[in-house]
Amino acid sequence: MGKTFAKPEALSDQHTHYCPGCTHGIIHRLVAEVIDELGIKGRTVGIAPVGCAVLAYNYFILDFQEAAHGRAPAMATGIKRVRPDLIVFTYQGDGDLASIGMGEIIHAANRGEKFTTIFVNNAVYGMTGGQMAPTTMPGQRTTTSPFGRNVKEVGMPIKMAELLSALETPGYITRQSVIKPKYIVRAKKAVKKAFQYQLEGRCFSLVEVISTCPTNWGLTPVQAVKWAEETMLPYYKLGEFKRPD
Amino acid sequence: MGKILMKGNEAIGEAAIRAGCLNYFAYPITPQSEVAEYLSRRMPEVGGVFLQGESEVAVSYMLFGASACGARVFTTSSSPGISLMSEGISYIAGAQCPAVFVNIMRGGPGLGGILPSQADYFQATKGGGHGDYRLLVMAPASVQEAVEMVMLAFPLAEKYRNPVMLLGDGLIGQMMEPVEFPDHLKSEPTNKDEWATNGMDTRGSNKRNLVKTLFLDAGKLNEHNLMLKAKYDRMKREEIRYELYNIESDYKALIVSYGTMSRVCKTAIDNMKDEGLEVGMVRPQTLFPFPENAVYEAASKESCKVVVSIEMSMGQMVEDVERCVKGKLPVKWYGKCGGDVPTPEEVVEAVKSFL
Amino acid sequence: MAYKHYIDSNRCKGCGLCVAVCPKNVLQLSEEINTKSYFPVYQARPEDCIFCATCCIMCPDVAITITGEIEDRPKQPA
Amino acid sequence: MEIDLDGIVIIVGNYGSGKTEVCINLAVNRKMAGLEVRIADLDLVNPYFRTREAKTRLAELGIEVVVPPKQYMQADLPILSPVVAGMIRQPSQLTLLDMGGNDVGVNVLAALGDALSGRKIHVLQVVNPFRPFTDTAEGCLKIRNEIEMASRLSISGIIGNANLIDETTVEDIYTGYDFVSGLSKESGLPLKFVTVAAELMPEIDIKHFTCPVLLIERQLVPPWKRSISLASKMK
Repeated sequence: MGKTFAKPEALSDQHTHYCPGCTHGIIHRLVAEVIDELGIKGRTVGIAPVGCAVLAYNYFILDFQEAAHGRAPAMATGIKRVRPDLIVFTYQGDGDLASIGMGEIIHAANRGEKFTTIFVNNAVYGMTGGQMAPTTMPGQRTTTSPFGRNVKEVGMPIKMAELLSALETPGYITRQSVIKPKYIVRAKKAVKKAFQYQLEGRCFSLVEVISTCPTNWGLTPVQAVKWAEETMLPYYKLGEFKRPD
Repeated sequence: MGKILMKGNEAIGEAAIRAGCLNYFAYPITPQSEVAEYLSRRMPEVGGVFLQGESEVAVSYMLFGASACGARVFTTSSSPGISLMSEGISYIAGAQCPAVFVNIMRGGPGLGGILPSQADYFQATKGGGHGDYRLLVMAPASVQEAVEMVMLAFPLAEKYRNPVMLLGDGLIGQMMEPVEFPDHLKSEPTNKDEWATNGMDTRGSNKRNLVKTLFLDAGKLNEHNLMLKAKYDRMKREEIRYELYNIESDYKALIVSYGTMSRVCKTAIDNMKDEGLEVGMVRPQTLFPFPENAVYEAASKESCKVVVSIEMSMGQMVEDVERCVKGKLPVKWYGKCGGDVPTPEEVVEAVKSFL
Repeated sequence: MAYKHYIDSNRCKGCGLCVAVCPKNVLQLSEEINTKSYFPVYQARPEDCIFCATCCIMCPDVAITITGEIEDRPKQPA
Repeated sequence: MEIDLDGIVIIVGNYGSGKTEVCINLAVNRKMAGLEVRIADLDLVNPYFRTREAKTRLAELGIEVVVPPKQYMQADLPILSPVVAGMIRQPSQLTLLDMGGNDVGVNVLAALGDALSGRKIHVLQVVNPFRPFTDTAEGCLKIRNEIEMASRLSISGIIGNANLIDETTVEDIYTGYDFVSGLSKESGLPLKFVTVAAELMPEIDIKHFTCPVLLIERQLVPPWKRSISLASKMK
């Protein structure tokens, strides 16, 4: 039952800046593998967010643009409207997509823009040093919720996949995770499906990926995946929320 | 039919198409919504892209994304909308992408009013967004000039890989004048393979392109900013445009005025000439780069006693005029803001009061 | 049929996620640091490896590769 | 040839066709002919260059202009004065409704449907062939259709308003006349009158036209120009 396994071509040799155990690296690899498998490296444009993945362009051998905080879906819209033949994906975190960029993602999804969004949800602002995100769990301590997220004051964490699925415009919306090998295998299938829908010119596609942030959670990588499994997955249910067919 | 009667707003939209720009993203705002209305009908006719974005913020990034992958793009808005776009403008300038922005100014601050104003002079010429960037800013005084400036804006944006802004007031957008679209101003597509993220296959090479504004290394960011500065310095050498009026006379006062305000000033100057009072005018057609030498030279005339900056703002351009006159003469300001365009009579009265 | 399990110790950040998911308990973190000052993973019990690639799938840094034939190979002795 | 119009006259047309200028000058023309005239500014679309700009001048001539309440006069708001329905129910000898441009500008007519029903009205489409989208008969008919759909009223006549403002030549006037004559034949709509700017009038051969001519003295001019005083005409 053995397998060969190697770095995908669309991924560069550069070592990432991510902390040990940060799952961004896994998600990068899945995207790169899908791009390799679909043979679209030469016509793909990625859009890096503001957030920990701001330097994502260093890790892919692809044309890349770098957006301002939250604006990646607007940039992707601009590209797809003038060059529908290009394959475009945005790579965004929870602060970027669910907070400052909420308007951009909702409207891009609602217009049915034919690009793919990889939405990395790790329940915290990573880059700026562990502040509360719109997806931070109730009671979760962050640098701006030192006593734990008080849902009476700041509301419940936003379930983006469900929110976007409520739009009437057809789309492909799924929530996956990369905290265990079996989830990773499924996540890759979802990422591939998302890109395929784009290739077919069918619809907007978004893969939310439940992820970890050991550094800002104050846990070891192994404890972090356990915390995500026990705390996040019961709230952020995995699965397909919407399909265009 | 050679000439056609058009509103400034319609003419601006048509001029972009005639210049070879078929990609327009915008958000409605008075007094320029006719551009979007016009192009929502016209773009489908010419196979172009028309998209109404969800906000001016989003629109500025639609332009950024599209421009960064090599497309020729433009948008139009009015003052509060330009404030929202200023974030994107800063990124576009930092990433060195060409794009054309048209601001049909209305009164401010805040919601202000919908009538003509020139109160966004600072915003256009001194910033608006963050960081060390400049826009090439042109200010038309007629619908025909707006057409020509729009058509010129695209090659300039591409030459400098920098956003270009057209600064018009509400009158330019709303008034109707006969216009022609000069064929010779149509731009050919320029090759952007060196930098645009148009897909490696498009370029037939394995070299990837990256459009970004982040420089974590202080030295590299400084280098980047120096390179941008060199571009702005080159604009100062090569792109200054202005018009002189009644400058051969022995004028006693010199008016500096731009946009439709300058047309009121021309009428005022004609009226004063009839009365035997000579007044000259420098009309900047580019606000950045500002016609520094032209103003200085005009202010150096022996007969001239005073320089008056006349603008529909509470005194913004006057600061540039003062800078250019270098203390040679007193520099005065006259203006009105709020939509009440000064009349020729009021201009005459103001000029006389300074003499 | 020869498979080869290879760990690029200098890419490894010693996060230990692969150690936790290995079904055969093959992997262990080293006591010696790599060029980036992390304690990288190594195959403490290589003879137990079934080349299932679970460690590769879990590794955030693409530090582990497996080379060899793609076709099925005889099952490992129990 | 006199312009023969009374009752309720609704002036429609594509955006920028010159409805307001036609309306103001038509009002003055009919007032001079001895009719009692009122105008309602129903341009809820365009905030610039509306009838309300000429309100004072018209008032001096005894022409009542119904505009939105003063505090909203320059607002970017679609405000329909309740007075309008009243003036339709009790029209003066000539009641002019100056509509906004295109189909959007006449939506409000559908809202006034109750007041308008059963009344004798003229709905006249102003056409300037030097404007975009109405430089062909096809374009004019498309706009006619859109306006009729939105207003739920039928257009009953055409007003030829060919001009390039200050740059209009005598030739342009004749070309424009030929255009609207052709449009009249094609559409079956009568050509009610054509317009000629006052400054061009001396050069125009009036015998060229088989319809009445409305003299236009431009009122909606940019601030650096003077409008021709309407009041002087009354002498």
